[in-house]
Amino acid sequence: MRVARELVIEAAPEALWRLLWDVPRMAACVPGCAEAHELAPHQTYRAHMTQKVGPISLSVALIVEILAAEPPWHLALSASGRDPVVSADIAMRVTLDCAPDGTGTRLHIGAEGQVLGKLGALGHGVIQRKAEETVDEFGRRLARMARS
Amino acid sequence: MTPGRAFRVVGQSVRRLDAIDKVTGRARYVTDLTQPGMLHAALLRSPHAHARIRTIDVAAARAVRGVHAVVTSADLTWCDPYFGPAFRDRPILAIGVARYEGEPVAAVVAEDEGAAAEALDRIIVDYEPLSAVTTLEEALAPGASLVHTDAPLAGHFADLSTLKPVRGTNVCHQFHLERGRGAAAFAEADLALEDCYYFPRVQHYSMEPHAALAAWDEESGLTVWASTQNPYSVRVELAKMFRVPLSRIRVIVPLLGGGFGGKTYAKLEPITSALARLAGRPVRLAISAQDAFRTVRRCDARVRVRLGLRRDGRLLAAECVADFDVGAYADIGPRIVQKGTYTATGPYRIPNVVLHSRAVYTNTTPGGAFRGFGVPQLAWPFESLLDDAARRLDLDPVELRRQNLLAHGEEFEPGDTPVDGKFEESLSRAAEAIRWTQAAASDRGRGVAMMMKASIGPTVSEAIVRLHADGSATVLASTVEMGQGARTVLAQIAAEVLAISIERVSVATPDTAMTPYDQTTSSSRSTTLMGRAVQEAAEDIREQLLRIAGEIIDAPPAELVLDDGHVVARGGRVAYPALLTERFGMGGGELIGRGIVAPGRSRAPLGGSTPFWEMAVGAAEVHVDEETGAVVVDDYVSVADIGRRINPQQCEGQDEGAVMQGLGHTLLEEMVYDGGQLLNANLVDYRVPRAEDLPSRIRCLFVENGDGAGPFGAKGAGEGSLIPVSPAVGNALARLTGVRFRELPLTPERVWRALRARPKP
Amino acid sequence: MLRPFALYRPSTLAEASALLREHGEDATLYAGGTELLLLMKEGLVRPHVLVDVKHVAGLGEVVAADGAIRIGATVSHRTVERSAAVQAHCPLVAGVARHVANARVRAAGTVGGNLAFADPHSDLATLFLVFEARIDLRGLDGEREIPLDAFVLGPYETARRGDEILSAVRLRSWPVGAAGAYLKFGLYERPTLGVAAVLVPDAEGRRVSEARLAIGCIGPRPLRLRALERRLRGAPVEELAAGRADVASAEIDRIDAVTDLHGSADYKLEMAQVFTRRALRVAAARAAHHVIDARYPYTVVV
Amino acid sequence: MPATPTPSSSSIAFTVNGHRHALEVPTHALLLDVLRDRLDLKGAKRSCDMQVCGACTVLVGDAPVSACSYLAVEADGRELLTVEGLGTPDAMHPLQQAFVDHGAVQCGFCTSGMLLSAKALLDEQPRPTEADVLHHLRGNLCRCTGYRKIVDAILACAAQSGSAA
Repeated sequence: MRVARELVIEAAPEALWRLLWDVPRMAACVPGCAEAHELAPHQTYRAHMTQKVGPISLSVALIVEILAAEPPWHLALSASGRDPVVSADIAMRVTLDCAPDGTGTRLHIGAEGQVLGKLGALGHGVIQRKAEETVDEFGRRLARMARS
Repeated sequence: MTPGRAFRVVGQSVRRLDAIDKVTGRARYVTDLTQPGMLHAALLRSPHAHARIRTIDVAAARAVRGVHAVVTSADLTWCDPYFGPAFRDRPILAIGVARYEGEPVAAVVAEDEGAAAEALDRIIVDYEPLSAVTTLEEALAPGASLVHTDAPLAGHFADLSTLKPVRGTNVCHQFHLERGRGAAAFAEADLALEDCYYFPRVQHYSMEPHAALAAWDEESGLTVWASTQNPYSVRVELAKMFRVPLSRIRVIVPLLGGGFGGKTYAKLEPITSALARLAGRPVRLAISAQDAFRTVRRCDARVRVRLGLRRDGRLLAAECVADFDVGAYADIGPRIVQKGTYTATGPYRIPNVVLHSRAVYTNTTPGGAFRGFGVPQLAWPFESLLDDAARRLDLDPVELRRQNLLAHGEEFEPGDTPVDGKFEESLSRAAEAIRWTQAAASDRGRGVAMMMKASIGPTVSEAIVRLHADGSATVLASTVEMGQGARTVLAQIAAEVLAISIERVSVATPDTAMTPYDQTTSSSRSTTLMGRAVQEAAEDIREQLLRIAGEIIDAPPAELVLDDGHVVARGGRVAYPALLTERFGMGGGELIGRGIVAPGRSRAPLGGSTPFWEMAVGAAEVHVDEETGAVVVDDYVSVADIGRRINPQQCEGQDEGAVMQGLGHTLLEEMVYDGGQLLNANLVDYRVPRAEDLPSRIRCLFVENGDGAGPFGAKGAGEGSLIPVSPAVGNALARLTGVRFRELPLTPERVWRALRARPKP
Repeated sequence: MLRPFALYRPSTLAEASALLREHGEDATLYAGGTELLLLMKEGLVRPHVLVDVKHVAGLGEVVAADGAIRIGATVSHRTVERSAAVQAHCPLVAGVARHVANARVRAAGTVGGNLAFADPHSDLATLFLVFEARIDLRGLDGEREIPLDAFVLGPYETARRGDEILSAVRLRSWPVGAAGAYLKFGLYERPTLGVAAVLVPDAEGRRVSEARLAIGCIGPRPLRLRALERRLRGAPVEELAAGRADVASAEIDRIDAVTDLHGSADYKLEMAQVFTRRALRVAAARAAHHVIDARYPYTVVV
Repeated sequence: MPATPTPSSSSIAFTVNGHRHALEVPTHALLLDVLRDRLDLKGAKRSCDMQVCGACTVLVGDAPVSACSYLAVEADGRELLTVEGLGTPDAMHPLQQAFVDHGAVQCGFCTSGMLLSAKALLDEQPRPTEADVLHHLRGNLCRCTGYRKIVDAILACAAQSGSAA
């Protein structure tokens, strides 16, 4: 699945970056994501992700790794994990790119990833939609949090 | 057989031997078989397209009640775990690395399928994902990650003894052939044109997914009931892997629920045999249809074709450069690549030719044999470009083809069999049937396409016919019945030669312990090669009967004939049972006839000459829903030069099925990958043709000149008619819309997009 | 192959709801099983308890009254297809039922299951919108009736609460003189696009006095095109029957189509217009009692 | 009836091809597995396992169902017909005969499902048009024949029994 979204956030790049760089806080903006813990500062995190699509529930212990950070413009991270019940392996790569936009910041969110296993193979269309909804909601929450 | 003599059984649409069993539910396939104490196997497959396997934890799985064994590659060190007909590059279970999504990584053997499934859930594999190449472009890019890093061992094909992998790349084999002055001749062409085409990954979707049942015992060694098209190739693989003499491996093949090439060479037999050995009990492995998508598929291909012509339409030069994606394991891919490329230029006289093709590994389901064996991938571009050439030269596409056709008896390639059919007649029949010279309705377009395909050589088919004491006969042949009706044809041939009714002939189930060697049931070869072997075996019996009769009837053998179960001469008529009693001095003995057909090696480029050329023409009339891009084939004509139809109804059935399968990859079918993940490995999302997709009119015609190398002048059919479908439809669509399509399948969206991009008139 | 579960067969809705409440996440409603058993076989859902509602009295009935029909949740597509009441009051529904999936799915699959599962490729969820469908939900805390619009929330998501059971769907017959059509388009097993159109002509039969349009499969949930419906009021029936409806619509453009195996989002939106126009053409021709050739490739026209 | 849970195994009794069977089956058992493994009726086949292909078609009452996706307990008290009960080699059903005569059989893996689907159609619609047959066969796939001979066989059978009636 692939999602690309761009939105303007009412916060200067540096202010937005402080929020992004506080990974557990940022992770809290991801719908379904909870309990983000730092394992190695600004390197590795643990989080728990739950998603429900109709009758199917997904519950994944994620390892999140920072792949690249260029404050305050660029952050790239990966998230991967497995739901042992439905035998789904999740692998995501997310990039967040910021550019000044007036007094605010134009944020580009790129998410690319796969849900491997039967769920991914059978639910391709729904997963794409879910990913889009998730990224949209993430953007909204992030914007809200950046404003406050 | 004297010319002009009427046949009794040959040429008749006799009822299939298995028809009644099949309509009454009595027909048995591998999944219908059981053995005492039989256990069930299930496979755990890699979710990753490419990953290093760090660890596999099977402890919890082993603890599941009813589980007899949980097996990984670590448990398979007692045998040679690699197999493959070209390269022995495919492990029974992934060893250290998984190379495609769906590759078997571990296996469970359990009392029932429920326990097996539960155990699979409890196996924990720690993967380290690696970068994957899932398209030809990715696999051929500089610095691409490599699917295989070790040099694989060669398999067992003579013409692949010169396998040419390119080290440090994903190219596992290359094929190159030139005729005449090669590319230099393009300088003399009045018109040169060039284009690049793409053929998709498609799935056989045999209704029966692959299955195998294996059992070991002290007396006979290993017995495997397998859904395979070539029990003898499977036997060789198993013998090498398990270090057992051929005599102690028995491969039995009940009916197949479709094959189409997807059941050639070893597939599930190695793992099932290994599991039966480890479990110490018979084991059956029957995979799901979803997993058949992860077992084998047709190779996708990217082909660049260049054509040089004279102004008058004569073909002067052709160049084809083809890359075939063989997936993660070579299977028979290298041979597909060279066989497909060999006849890339179709049934035409082209003095200067350059052919170059490569087999390329990717992290996808292994590509293997599929009806047409590489030829559809090349006929699609070549026949399309030929129509473009006709348009550019303002010539009629049928006439352009006609003036370049190889004639009967003409050499296609030095050292190979001369052309053994009349392409001209086939083309005329097709053009006439589709009313080529009459204008089509304004919203209809017509197109034609042709193809020529080599069968297999060197090759061997051996048959035994037993004439029993009561004058009935049994044919022992290892030709696999997979729907094509081969066993019925073999019975017809034996009945014809022995002059007995077909009801008195039975054909034994292929069993390597009983039925003699046959190389393979594929390549449209069975009627021609096994048919001839059966014919020879029956003739052997006929000679024996005539000798015995000559002693009783007191007539020279030349004056004796067989008629309705008797040897007949002017002087009298003796029934076979009486002759057998005379021969043996008692009732009970039987005559054994042998037939061996083995055209050996030759100077032909692929190591052996083709036993016959398969040839077919397709003509289509189509219309398109311009608003949606949906293409409809209203009329389709297929003409196959088949020499002689042994069973007309079956021939028609073969070709109708071939055309529909061809329409599948032309209009509907494609396996879709996203970053190495197969997204549509099921019939909800993968679309095979349905009854509703039947063209309003479909006609399968035959040219029968009795000029084939097979029995009674027959030659092979069944693959040919599938091949012209895509270019015939593509050409019809191009003539209708002015848009040339280069990528299959012609789904509505793809057509819609191209039509929308068409320059406005 | 299925994993073990316990099967309950309550005979009243109250019992069924009590079972749902008792077992919570472990329980799943089960009727025809056409969607559920597939997911269970794949191991994607693993309920411990199946609550079979097929034995609940009254759920298997089709009742016609007061210009409406009430289709019980466990009525199969096959029954709908053959129901005299459906044929009399909502013949288009019977026609569409004949084209749901295949004969076997129609025999087992139920109307309630189809709606409650909310597969985005459901025909009924789209079709029923032009019948002003209302859904009956019964739970331990009472019963409520909500419009279908408010019931289907997204792919596989509905407004049904934990112990609630969809007991029936009510469809309003169209006004006298109305004509409708349902078109579904697609290559695959499930439709890529479904469009339902109903036109009520004026007394002279010349102009549209009311139009209803619903579109499904391409967005997260089926949708009524209400602005377009308003715009069509007063349109000449013959114009529509000639296939010349102007269907350019911001409502269609706004549909959140995703690119998936069924096609790219832009193609789907374009097809939404094409098939809206076609559905209007067929409906208008029927309203005007014209016989037209309404065959389109890869399209079921009901 | 109180809402008692059906135990993980259930007693069922049904009639298959005219023979009564009383069986104890796991509640989660699929009809296809019970027919094939318990009653040794192997005519119905498992192929797509998703109710698309029709290879597992059997009739429950007069309705065709996908035995691969149908709980065996649902068949309790019902009358079932599988291909084995459609006709025997000595007394074939007219559809079986038509399939044989028209060459509508190749590999045979789809055949039993095709026949039962066709029977369900003709029972309800004894004189279908070609369009009816094509529509009805949407749920029965065949990869060998290209369908033409199957459609012809069904139409011929309908025409024949129609004229005999």
